Amino acid sequence: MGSEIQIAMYMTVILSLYINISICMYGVISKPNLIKKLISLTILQDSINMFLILIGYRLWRPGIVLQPPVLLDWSPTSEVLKQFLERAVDPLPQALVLTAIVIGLAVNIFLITVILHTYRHFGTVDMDEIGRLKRVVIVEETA
Amino acid sequence: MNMDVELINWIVIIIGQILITIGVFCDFVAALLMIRFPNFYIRLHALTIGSIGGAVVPAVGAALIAIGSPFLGTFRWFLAGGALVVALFIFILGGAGSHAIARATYRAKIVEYRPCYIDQLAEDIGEDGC
Amino acid sequence: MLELADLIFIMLGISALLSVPATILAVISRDLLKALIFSALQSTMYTLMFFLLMAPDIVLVYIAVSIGFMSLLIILIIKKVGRYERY
Amino acid sequence: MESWVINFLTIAMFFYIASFLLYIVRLLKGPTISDMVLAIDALGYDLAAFLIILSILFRNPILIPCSIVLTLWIYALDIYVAKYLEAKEMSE
Amino acid sequence: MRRLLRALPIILFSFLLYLLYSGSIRIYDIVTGIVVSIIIGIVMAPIVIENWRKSLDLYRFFYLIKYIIVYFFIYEVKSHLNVIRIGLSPSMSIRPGIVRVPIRSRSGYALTLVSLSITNTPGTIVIDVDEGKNVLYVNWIYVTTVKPEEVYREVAENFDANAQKIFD
Amino acid sequence: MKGTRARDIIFITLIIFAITILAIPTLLGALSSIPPIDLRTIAINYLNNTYNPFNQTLWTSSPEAVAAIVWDYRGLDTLFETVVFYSAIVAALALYREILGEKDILKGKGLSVIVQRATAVSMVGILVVGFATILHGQLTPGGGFQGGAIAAVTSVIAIVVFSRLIIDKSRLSYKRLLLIRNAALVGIALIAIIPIIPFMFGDHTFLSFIFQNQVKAVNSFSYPQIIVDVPMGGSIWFYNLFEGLAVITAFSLAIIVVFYSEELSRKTIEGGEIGF
Repeated sequence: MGSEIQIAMYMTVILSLYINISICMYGVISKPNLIKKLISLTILQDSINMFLILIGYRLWRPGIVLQPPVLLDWSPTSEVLKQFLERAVDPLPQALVLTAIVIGLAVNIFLITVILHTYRHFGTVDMDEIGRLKRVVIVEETA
Repeated sequence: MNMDVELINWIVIIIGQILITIGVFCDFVAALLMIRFPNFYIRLHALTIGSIGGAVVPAVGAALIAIGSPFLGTFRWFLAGGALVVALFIFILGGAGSHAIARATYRAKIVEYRPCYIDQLAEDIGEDGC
Repeated sequence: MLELADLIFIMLGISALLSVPATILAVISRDLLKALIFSALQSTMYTLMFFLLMAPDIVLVYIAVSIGFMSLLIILIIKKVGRYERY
Repeated sequence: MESWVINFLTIAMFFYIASFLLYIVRLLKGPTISDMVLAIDALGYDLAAFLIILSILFRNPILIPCSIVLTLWIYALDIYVAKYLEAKEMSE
Repeated sequence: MRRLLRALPIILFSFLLYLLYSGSIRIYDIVTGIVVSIIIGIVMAPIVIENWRKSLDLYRFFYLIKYIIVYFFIYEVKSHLNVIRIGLSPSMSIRPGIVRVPIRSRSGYALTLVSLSITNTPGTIVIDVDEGKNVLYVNWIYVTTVKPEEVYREVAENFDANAQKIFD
Repeated sequence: MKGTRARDIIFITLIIFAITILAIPTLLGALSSIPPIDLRTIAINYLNNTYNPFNQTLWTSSPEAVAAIVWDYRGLDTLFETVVFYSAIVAALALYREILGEKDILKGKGLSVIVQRATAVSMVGILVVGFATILHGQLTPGGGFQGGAIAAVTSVIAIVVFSRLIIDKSRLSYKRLLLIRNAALVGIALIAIIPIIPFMFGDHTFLSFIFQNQVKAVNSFSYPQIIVDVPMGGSIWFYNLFEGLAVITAFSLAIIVVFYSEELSRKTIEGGEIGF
């Protein structure tokens, strides 16, 4: 009985992550404001990272409390190692996501400097507005 | 000897549980008051209840419980130290943060100070108080 | 009778469900500062989820990045560019 | 002793979750920016205390650094918004 | 060497914090703690330290500890009960106001301690501070009086006296 | 306005479609059993070998599996990710190259004195927590990336609370930060190369590979396993330290640059005509 609740909740989490991802894609594509695009992009990154971590999780068995993949006993016997293997979650997605988040931040800083330069150049960060400005200039040049 | 250690552990755990009970009560009340109070300047008091009564006190309580629970292993000192550091940080930063946000809100005139019994800050700045 | 495991999964579900309205409001609200605070709420919910998924390493780096850095950078850029979206 | 502590903390957990939901109601309702920041502040500080309790419940003491970090950055959000409302330029 | 001496209070504080955070006193923690706290002390000294001679006075630490105990067991409890009573009563009788509280503490840290003490007791929040006139503006949930001396006695006297002993 | 509404409706339809498309394979079990009951084989291998004193040809001598994977099992991967990280920061700096290291003309005074003093005390705390996270990276959750990200927020908070003048007042000027960052990068490279140095200088019997940490079946090179009285994880400790310093300084530099006042920053796009 307990396991059914767990599976239903796990499905809820996955479904809401799908909803988040789709909404963020809508934000990235459809919103004309560059800052709104940036906010949507960060949430999109987070959701995908969350998805990776979620896949590394496992079902709780009765009588076992899960633990992060850190061994606390520094002179382990083989019994301790076996127990560790039963309780720890998957460390590989965590290692991948760890670097992904930091690199995502560095890339975001770069994006922000680009947005600031765009603003200094055009006086606006609205993509529709920028496109209109460019069209006006092209018409002036050709005329 | 062993009995003594056991007894001390029990005493520490009971004190910790009392503190956590106080914390849970304060936390719940703070959440209620956050809904109930009419405007920003009065909700600030609810934030103080939430951060001191609802976070510092249970953090200290959790530290005491961790000290008295041998089933957590030797790393329980790590937990206790971390919980005390959390309590210290919340004490310093909670007050500073609520002061900063209150000052900025007052200066930017986002929220009107109403209801108002007396406003001596406005008098000193040179605006008409309430 | 609920066990601890069920409670943990229920909390996971609740926090995931709460992150959905936060995301929606962050994407559709025209006041960019409000959008930022909704995305901070979403970050907090994700933090709780990372914690419950037993990934303390990720929590450490994720909070610092998403609340410590990104919110500052976005506030900075909002300050320079303007607070309201045009439409 | 172990089951006594665990049961007690499990009951405390429910109250924490209830108050989180109330804070989130205030956050979604909050008429101004300041109210929303206030709500997320209270949410963050209580979440920090809650994470300590959870790490006792999980019997995993090494989960504690998360709580410290959460405390620090919630304060950071506070002062960012204060600075935004107060100064003309962020680096001023 | 003199630079190190100036940074001594920060070094001690950060070393203590490091050990508290590590939660153990193995040799590794002590050695790395000393190195880290010396580096942090030298980097942070010009920002944090106001007057390094005062901070090495043991009596002040004694007063600080005594103050913390008294503060948490008396003032906090009293004001928490007060505000919870006001908030949960059905009529919710509030009379909010911002009052002027002149205080006697001078130095930056003493001012900070007084303000944090006032802010961290529910019912009173420091809204603004005037350093020139040494005046705090306090947002008070139930204003009982507006006379300066009585306001000082109600809101700030205990904190102010202790802060003067500790930091001034 | 009418156009946007039509666009929104199209997008909402597409979103619902996308969610359905994604949800169907999930329900059918494309991600294997949900939630996974057992670990994958690769995870079992990693967890089994990370700190396993009985099998010293495969272990990393670090009890923390995440740090071991980041800096030992998949070390080369992380090195290239570090390169990407540097490139992004360098690109961000390059956009401001006209004004790098210049003094700003702002005369700010920051937030109120209470916030300033409270922040000054807590900044010490943040730095301590960050460095403790870095230095205990092989024992408890933490490491270079995490500790660096924590400690880097110190500079952010300092600039916000004390105004930009704090950069001139403190001892960490632009050039020193740049120096530390480059030194840290060189340190990472050096630690990675040390195992193959004997091979490079003609000792062809000494077979070893780049990013090697502990002793392997083919050779006998090994970084130390124990530092004073705790497990050290060999090279993982060094990598954590250097990566932490690199992350702190790189993010501080980026933040300092982004925080230039608008008047000064406009210098960077002067010269070119205001056009497209």
